[in-house]
Amino acid sequence: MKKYSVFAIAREAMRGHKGWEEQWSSPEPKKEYDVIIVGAGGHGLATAYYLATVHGITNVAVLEKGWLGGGNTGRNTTIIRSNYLYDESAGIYDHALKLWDGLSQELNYNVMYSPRGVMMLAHNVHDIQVLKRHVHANRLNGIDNEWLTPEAAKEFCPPLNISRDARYPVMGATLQRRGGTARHDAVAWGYARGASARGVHIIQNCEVTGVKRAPNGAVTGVETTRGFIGARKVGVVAAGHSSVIMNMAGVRMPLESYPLQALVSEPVKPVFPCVVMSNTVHAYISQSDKGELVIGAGTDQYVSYSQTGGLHILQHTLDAICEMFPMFTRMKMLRSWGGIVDVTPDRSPILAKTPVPGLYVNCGWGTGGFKATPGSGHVFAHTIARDDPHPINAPFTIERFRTGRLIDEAAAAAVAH
Amino acid sequence: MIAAFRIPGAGRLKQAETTRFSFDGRSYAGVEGDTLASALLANGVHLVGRSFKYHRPRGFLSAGAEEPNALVEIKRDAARKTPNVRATVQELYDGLTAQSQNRWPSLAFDVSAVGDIASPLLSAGFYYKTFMWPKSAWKNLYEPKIRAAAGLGVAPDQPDPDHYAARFAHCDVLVLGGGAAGIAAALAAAETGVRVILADEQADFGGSLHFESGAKVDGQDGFAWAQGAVATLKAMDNVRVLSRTTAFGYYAQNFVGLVERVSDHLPNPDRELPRERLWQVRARRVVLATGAIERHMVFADNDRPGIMLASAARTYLNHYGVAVGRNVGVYTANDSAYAAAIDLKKAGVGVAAIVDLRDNPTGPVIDEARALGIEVNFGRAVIRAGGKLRVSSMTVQPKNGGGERTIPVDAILMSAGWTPSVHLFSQSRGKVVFNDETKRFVPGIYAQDCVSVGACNGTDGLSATIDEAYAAGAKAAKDAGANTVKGTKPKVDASESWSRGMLGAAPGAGPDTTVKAFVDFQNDVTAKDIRQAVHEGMRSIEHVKRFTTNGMATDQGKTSNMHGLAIAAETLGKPIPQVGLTTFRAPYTPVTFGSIVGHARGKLFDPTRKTAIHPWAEAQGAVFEDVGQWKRAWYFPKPGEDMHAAVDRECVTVRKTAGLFDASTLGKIEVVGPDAAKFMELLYTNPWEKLEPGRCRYGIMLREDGFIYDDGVVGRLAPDRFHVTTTTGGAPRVMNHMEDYLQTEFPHLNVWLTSITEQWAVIAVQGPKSREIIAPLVEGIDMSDEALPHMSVREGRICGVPARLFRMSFTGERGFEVNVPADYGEAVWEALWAEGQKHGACAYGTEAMHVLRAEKGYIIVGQDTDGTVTPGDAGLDWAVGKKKTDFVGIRGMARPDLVAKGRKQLVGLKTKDPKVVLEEGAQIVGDPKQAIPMTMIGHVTSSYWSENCGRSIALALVAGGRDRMGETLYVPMPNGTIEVEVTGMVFFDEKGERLNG
Amino acid sequence: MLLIRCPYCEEERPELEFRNAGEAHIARSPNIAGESDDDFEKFFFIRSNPKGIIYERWRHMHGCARFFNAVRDTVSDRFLMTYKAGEPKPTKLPGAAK
Amino acid sequence: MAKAAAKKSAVAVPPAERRPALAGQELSATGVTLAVLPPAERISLRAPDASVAALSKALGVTLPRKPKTSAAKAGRTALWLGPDEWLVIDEVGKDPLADCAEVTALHSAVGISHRNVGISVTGPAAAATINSGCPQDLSLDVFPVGAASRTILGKVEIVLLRTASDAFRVECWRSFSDYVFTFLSEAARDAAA
Repeated sequence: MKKYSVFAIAREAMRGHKGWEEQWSSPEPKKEYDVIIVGAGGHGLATAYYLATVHGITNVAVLEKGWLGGGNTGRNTTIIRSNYLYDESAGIYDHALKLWDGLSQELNYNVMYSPRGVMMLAHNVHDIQVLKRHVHANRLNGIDNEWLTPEAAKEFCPPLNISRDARYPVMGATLQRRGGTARHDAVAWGYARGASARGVHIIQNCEVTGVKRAPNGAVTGVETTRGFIGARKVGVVAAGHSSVIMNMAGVRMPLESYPLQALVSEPVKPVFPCVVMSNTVHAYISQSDKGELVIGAGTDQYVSYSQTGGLHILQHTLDAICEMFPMFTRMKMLRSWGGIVDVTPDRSPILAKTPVPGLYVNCGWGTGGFKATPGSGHVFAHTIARDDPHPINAPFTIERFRTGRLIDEAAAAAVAH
Repeated sequence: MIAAFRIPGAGRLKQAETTRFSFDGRSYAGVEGDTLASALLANGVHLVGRSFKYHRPRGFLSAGAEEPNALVEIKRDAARKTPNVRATVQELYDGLTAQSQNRWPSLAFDVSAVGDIASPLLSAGFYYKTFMWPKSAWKNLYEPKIRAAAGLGVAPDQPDPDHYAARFAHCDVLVLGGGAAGIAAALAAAETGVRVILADEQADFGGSLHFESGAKVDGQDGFAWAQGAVATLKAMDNVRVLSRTTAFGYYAQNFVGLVERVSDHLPNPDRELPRERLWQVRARRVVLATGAIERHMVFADNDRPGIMLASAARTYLNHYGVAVGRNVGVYTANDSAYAAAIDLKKAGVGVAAIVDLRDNPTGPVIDEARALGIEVNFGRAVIRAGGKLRVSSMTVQPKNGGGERTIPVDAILMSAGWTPSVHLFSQSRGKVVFNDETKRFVPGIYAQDCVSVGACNGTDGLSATIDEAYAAGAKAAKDAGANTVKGTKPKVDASESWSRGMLGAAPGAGPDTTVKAFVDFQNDVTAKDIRQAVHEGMRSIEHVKRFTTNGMATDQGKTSNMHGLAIAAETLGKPIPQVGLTTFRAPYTPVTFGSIVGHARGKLFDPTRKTAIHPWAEAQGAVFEDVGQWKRAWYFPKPGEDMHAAVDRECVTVRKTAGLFDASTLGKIEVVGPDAAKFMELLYTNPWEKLEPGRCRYGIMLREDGFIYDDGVVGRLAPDRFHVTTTTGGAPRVMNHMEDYLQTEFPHLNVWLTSITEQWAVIAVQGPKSREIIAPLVEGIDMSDEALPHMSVREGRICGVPARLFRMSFTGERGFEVNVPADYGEAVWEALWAEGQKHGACAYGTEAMHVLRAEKGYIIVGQDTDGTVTPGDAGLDWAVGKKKTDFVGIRGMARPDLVAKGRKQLVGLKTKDPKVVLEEGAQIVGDPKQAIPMTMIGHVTSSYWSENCGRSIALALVAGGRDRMGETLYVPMPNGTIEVEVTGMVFFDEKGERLNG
Repeated sequence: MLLIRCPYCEEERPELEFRNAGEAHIARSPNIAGESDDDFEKFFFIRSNPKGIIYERWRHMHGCARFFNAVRDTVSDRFLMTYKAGEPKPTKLPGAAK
Repeated sequence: MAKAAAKKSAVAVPPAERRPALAGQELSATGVTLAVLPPAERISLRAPDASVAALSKALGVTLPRKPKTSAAKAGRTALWLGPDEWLVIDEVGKDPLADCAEVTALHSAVGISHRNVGISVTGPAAAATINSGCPQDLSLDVFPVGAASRTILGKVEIVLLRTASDAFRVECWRSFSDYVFTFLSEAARDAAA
């Protein structure tokens, strides 16, 4: 793997950038691998990368029905934070956040992790109680998250409307300064390049059509549109399609997949310095390096794999954006799109072994998966390599719904992920 | 006088220069009907913008919505600034003020243009490969620089004073696009009498008839025919004609979003007019007549101002009467550019040469060009354009190499052919197919009830287009239910048609060059960037697009997508369809947030719900808090009182004499029917069958998973009638929850639910003097403790109006809740207030209510419980019917972890220092000395200063809490650890004697 | 915004009037208290979440207020049919009409 | 003793004044006029088919069975809201609740006179005004005179009744009436377009 640097660019500049090597290879699938990862999104590619780098397992294939990073990884609003309430959630998201910091150097690929601060707004007394509960829990968990007065919030984010006459006036906010954004494509491509360089096969346009199991029930490989591929271990990291793949293995999941929409505005000069989230009025906004306002909308109400949603969902979101930032009504929506998010009953992920020997699943991230990418891949690689969960993901079992040991951030806090 | 490049007699506009406008501070004159672009060109201005990455000088590429370069800021006043407006679609009005963007200090001299010199370093995706050291530098150094350089215009910084309107509309046939095809389709459909809507993004209908001088329909010039036909349509009352209206999104089941620009083209719009109007149209059938967009030629420095699409130059001439130069060159792989050259030549503009990449094309336009004395070169390429702020020459070379020749020109007209506008078709989830012969994607498999006609369907020539469109319009009407088909198809007398063209890079930008041959102008994506992306392993067009940003600018690749795709395919050595086409996403062209938000701003952002008693509280100077959509009186400060003083006074007064509280926002549901009690048994944990009519009971509702969902006091008015109350925030979801079970799981029960939340205003009168206050106003209800004990309800009259009087208490004091029909609420409150005054009673708000209930250990669902709390956790086991065999939640609450030891339980907390008030949400630990991360065993759910107790009080969820009575726990705060003792939840009148006191 | 035929109102109405209520034909046991943890998990948490034909519940919340069932293709979001609550799960589906 | 007190007071207490929401508010714009309607007697009536005849008789108006329809007689209108649900509005001061009280057949009648506020929207631009926030097709062939339906206006629920080709009655809950009237007022400004 040729190292990226400003010098490499200068060298290439001399010869018209014809010397760059492929960032990842596109090999033909082998007959068998030690591990097959289903899904070449950020989580799947990170899993393969850490299997190779941490556990020395390089006989790995990542199968992708479309193009790597073309699913939710390339469709989300790239918000990164770890100020979650419960120890379990805080554990995994902060594990990820620690990896984000330094990921560009780790991968020698600029993922543009930008800790510009994530602010969550309180609009009523209940919000204050909930958000302060977060601040206190985070503090005792060693996670930075501070309370801001409305004035301090406006100072940090000048476009914010803190007028008392607003329909839902801002009564305060939390701020996690380590929170921020990263470049979604770069995350997928950086992990792909790193994994590929270590011998991992990334096989695109290869859709899994079945999961093969031995008489003893254990996984033996997967049927694909490019033929059968054997493996002793299969990790399913298929986001919105997790139910579909798991059903092939005979495992029914506590999941539902919904359309999630997002949009960007036309690019403008820097006007929005941080990430702002409001769960009461349902608005999530930041500004990309390119200058586009990046705005996350809500999910549609019905199960769908169509990757499209209704206009009224965008309306609802832009209502809130323009209420909080009244100067933006003259801004223009440039592009809108939809992803498919898989949601569990407690809105927390499942990162675990399954009843099927050799089958592992990483799913249920709902609307909050991007921020967890490095941590999720890191502990899922551990779970597959050791056939035993890492302490950090041990609580995120499938069984918790039967026993009732839920990790229900939303119920506990009415906070969207 | 007339502007230098306005040709007398040419075009369709009245050439009286009545319209003044300014660009970058210089004032110019234009004529009515101009766009900002045509007016600037008339004045010889080509340089209007700077590109995104290299800040290269840019002019006008097009005359329409596909414009990537000519983006300006339009400013009516300080608050009416709009960035990134396409000068090619902005209609001119008197006094228009425009400014160029993305340049400093000036358009002609832009410092950031050094990016152009450094451009070899700024190759595709370069930012992924550097700026990584040192770690902190990305956020602190590199990113701010990149951000400052990026972005185009400047966002408005003041609230928008304009307003936006919205409308839902329905029709049988929706025709999108008002060129010849759209008009013909609309005519055919309209004549059948069905409801038709015809929309076009431009000010005038006609589409390509704006420039096609050769078109004749029904004996008239094509454009004139279009105006006549549209006038006919406007006159029909089954037709709505929308100009300046862009269909931006095609959603499921023929639901189309359109934005109509209502006043941005007016000099002094009436402020009553909205700026824009959103149309959300549901159509039985949709006819797509969205036309085609001309492609540019990809060659070195093809972005110099003065280089534009041939059809654009033709539009400026034939419609606006403007010449884009005095001595123009033409570079084409397609006949349509010849027509432009011919029109310009005839208008007296010098045409230096036509350079045609094709070897030996033949056809009437070529002969005509020659006949007019225009130099025509075949098999040659323009390999370079000269000039910087304005093109000055084109360098020509045989396409297979050979001698160069440089021809001085002041404009170059390009045409690489035409791309059908399949954007909306693709948004409708239809699948396009690639026609290898014509080298274009055209509609293939349809997913919705729509049809494409004309150029967007790959249909060439006016006659074929009108035949196809007229038939399609008639069929759409028929499919939508029309029976009468009459009317006559427009007759095409003369028409223009041209052949294919080319995709990808022309020889001048051939594979081995390092020149800048632009594919995507605005994002500065060149042919070599796309090749580089492929070399770096980007095999799908989605990857190429994201890596190079080709097609991701504000024009969304209208001119660049096909070229980019072709270059990628060529580099990969694959046929185009195998590389795939990027998906088209809404919006077709950018739409303002305002138009999508419509009326939902300020007061209409979200309803503000106020009780009948709200005006009284407001007059008393109450401070309100938001609870859901409701405004609730929070506290009633007297002059000089802060919140604490007011709340302390209210709390003490209630317990000393009495207080009045507006409880109207509580949800209320009337449950009526012979099976009412059975239903209540199933929806609540408590037993109900034996509850006597006239008595009340505190009820708990669970979700099926066993966690507390809602609570409230329920009164039984009659054997078959319950008056149920819910929490304020819970009212709607509780009603839905009840209906769900009633309709889906228990449909056999004869019982009905009616929301009466807003039928009744509710006045709580609490305190030792409460009965004295109410009694004088009551008729027909015996208020003695014997006749009306705690937790009972009676119907009667108060102040002469019907009332439901509850004897109940959320304060621990003797208390009542007076329900009267809402319109009487305020007057009854005033009467009770007058009585209360005699006893020194006060009005109290939600804060005092919270303190008073906490003193008694009454919980608030949603504050002391949070969706993970069982009745057992909350110490409410007593409210769960032990003998019951079924109720919602009975199974969920029996799951292993919900009955496990060590669950968090609600308890009371007393700080060792009575003066210290804990913070709600504060976390509790057993060992304050442990290192971070600490083991947290619970958190404070409610915490107040209790003036009545003379100390602080708190409720908390603590692991194994009820086994920790008397235990000392710790609340670590940033400024020190607070010691607390675990206690029972009742802090005041533990025996509960005051209920009858 | 979808267009949904309400079987009680007997006409298609805009999605804004409706609220989705999750997967259909998951019966609540009359003896739910006696169910095993596994059965309860299946009943309350496990969902088929199909890519393709889904049987789902809707409520015409802001119309006739009735709950009813629908058959929809989750790939195209096209409704194949809707029917009243309590009616059996249809065995034959109308061909995937436009 | 308290009983005695109660009796005595009965004479003394002046009856409470009724203060309807938005009482008397009106607005006129090109092509449309809005007016808050005077208070009316209203019930929410629920009943199975078997009881419909008896209830119709008691109410003096035939409860409609067809979706999206209404029936009116002598100042009393019955709106079909659902297969077993009607909104009965009496504008001449008679109490439909009392009428239903006589009926022994299975039903639920609940008084909601104060829960709702009625707003009339009249004029050639009435439908356009409502369509600025209501997604239903209000053309005369789809939503004819007499048509009635619960539906959406902007962000709230309303009940819509077409009383004439160019006139509607909009019913909403009391605390939403300010939003609804404000919404219709804004919409009215643009309805002539």
